[in-house]
Amino acid sequence: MTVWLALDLLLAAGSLALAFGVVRARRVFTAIALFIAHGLLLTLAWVRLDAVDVALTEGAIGAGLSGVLLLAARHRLARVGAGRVAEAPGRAVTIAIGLGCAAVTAALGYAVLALPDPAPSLAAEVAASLAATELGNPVTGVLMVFRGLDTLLEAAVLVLAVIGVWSLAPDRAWRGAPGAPWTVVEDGPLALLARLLPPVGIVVAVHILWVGADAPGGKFQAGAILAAMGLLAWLAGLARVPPTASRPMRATVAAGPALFIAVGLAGLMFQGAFLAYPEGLVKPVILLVEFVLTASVAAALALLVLGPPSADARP
Amino acid sequence: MSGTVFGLLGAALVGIGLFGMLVRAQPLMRIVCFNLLGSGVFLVFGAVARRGAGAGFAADPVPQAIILTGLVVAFAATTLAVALVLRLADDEDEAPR
Amino acid sequence: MTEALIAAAAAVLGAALLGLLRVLRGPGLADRIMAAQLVGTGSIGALLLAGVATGQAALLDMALTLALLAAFAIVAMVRTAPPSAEGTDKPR
Amino acid sequence: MSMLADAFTLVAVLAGIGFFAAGTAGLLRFPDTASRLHALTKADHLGLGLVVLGLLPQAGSLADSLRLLAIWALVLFAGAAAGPMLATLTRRTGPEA
Repeated sequence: MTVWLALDLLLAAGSLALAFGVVRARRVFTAIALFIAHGLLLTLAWVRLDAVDVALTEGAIGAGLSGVLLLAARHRLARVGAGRVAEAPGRAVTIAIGLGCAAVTAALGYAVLALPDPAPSLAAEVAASLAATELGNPVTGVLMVFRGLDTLLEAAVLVLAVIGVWSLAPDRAWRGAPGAPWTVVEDGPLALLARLLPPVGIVVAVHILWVGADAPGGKFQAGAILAAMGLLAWLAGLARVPPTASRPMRATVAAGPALFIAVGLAGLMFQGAFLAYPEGLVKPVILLVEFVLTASVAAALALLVLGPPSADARP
Repeated sequence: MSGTVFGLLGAALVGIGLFGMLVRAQPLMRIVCFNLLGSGVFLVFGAVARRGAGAGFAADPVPQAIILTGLVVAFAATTLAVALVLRLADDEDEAPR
Repeated sequence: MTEALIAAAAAVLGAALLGLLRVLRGPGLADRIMAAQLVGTGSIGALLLAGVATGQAALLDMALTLALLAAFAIVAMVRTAPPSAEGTDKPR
Repeated sequence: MSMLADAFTLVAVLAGIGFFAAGTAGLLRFPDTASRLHALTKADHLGLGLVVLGLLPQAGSLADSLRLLAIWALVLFAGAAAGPMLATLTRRTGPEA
């Protein structure tokens, strides 16, 4: 038991050191590099909290995609000029803010220590109803069946975010390809990596999606891996992103949520409740929705990392 | 036990992230620190899920599913914030000085 | 055996975290990226050890995902690294 | 037989930890970026390889063993590609960048 505790404390100490490093970093690039390492450690923390589903998502979205989003944004900002930066607060104000934040941490820490015992839990209710869903992974069961509406809204949020990001494009860049242009790398290690890694990534993503029904994994994790592989090809300059006006791309982003809504409406018509799955077909329907949603999630995540179309010239 | 350790870590991350968000001036730094704050909130909730273990599950699956949703929505919010920062810089670049 | 493998996971992680001192100290950008890479490899090693020790195959899938994503993040870091110390990042 | 397999695992994993520790020591102690890169790429991948080798007899099934080997191959490949890229970066930005 003490070995586990040592592992936990090691993880917590590393995470704290990295978080302090992020806040203190002099350069934005360093802060982002530390943030990515922090995300990797948090992934292990989630494993220790018995949340392997969350760990997969944190590793893929929290560390991988967020990190690359911020790196690419820093690169773009460096080229257009840093813009106006607000004054950093003076010493007295900084100390006051520090005290306030310490108070917030102390209050939250007290709340964590004062959580009720025994803890309230819905685990028993989930266990009692999971058999009806024909799924083995309780988290997938909650996401797709008991709280299906949340998942639908979450998929819709991604589509809305893509629309929001695109609508922030400057007028002269509108309808251009998302993201800043990159120079093409014809050969060398990067081009090799960008050619060999994506096929492996696609296999891993399909595997993660498939096991998601019964083991940790699922559409958001698989979608994030697919998005990362597409972005890798983009970073090497091997893949060209279709312009925002491209209809197939827009259809891919919208297909998953649209299918999910259609299934929901069919449930309303035939079963009498929105998102009620047909009897005996629960698992096939969920699998179909998950597959189409994965493609939509992957496209939406990749487009979100790419950001709005930019009008600036090649670097 | 891990629940308590990582719950306290989450509380600390909330404080550190909030501090960085208020003290650092660059917009991208603020977004990074906001993400630190968010991961702290999720960790506290994850500690709650861990304590709710029962019925053969190692942790309460309902909060875990909601954390998953939260991670994706937080990512979407981050991308919007980054797009806003890029647009602001772009406009200032164009404006006559 | 399980205990021994978990202790090994802690040792691998500890070695990787010590390498973090290099990220915090720098001096070069390449050093910072290398230390992030070390944390990635260490995390993968720890996940493999813990996964085999506890018999959770899901942890092996996680290690696979991390390996892919870590490679992706390192490529992005190298590709977007600022050109010099007086680069475009304004010091605080 | 199982005693022999366990002993093999322990020896290989211990050697792996040794290489991880050596990599960290190199990263911390070597004077310039190029030799630190050398220490990291060699030690890290050999360390992970020895850990994987040691875990092979303990893997529950053939699928798990294959997965272990695939992970090592992936890390090895990614590291081999990242090494020259980092070296080029060092040259481009200068050692004290």
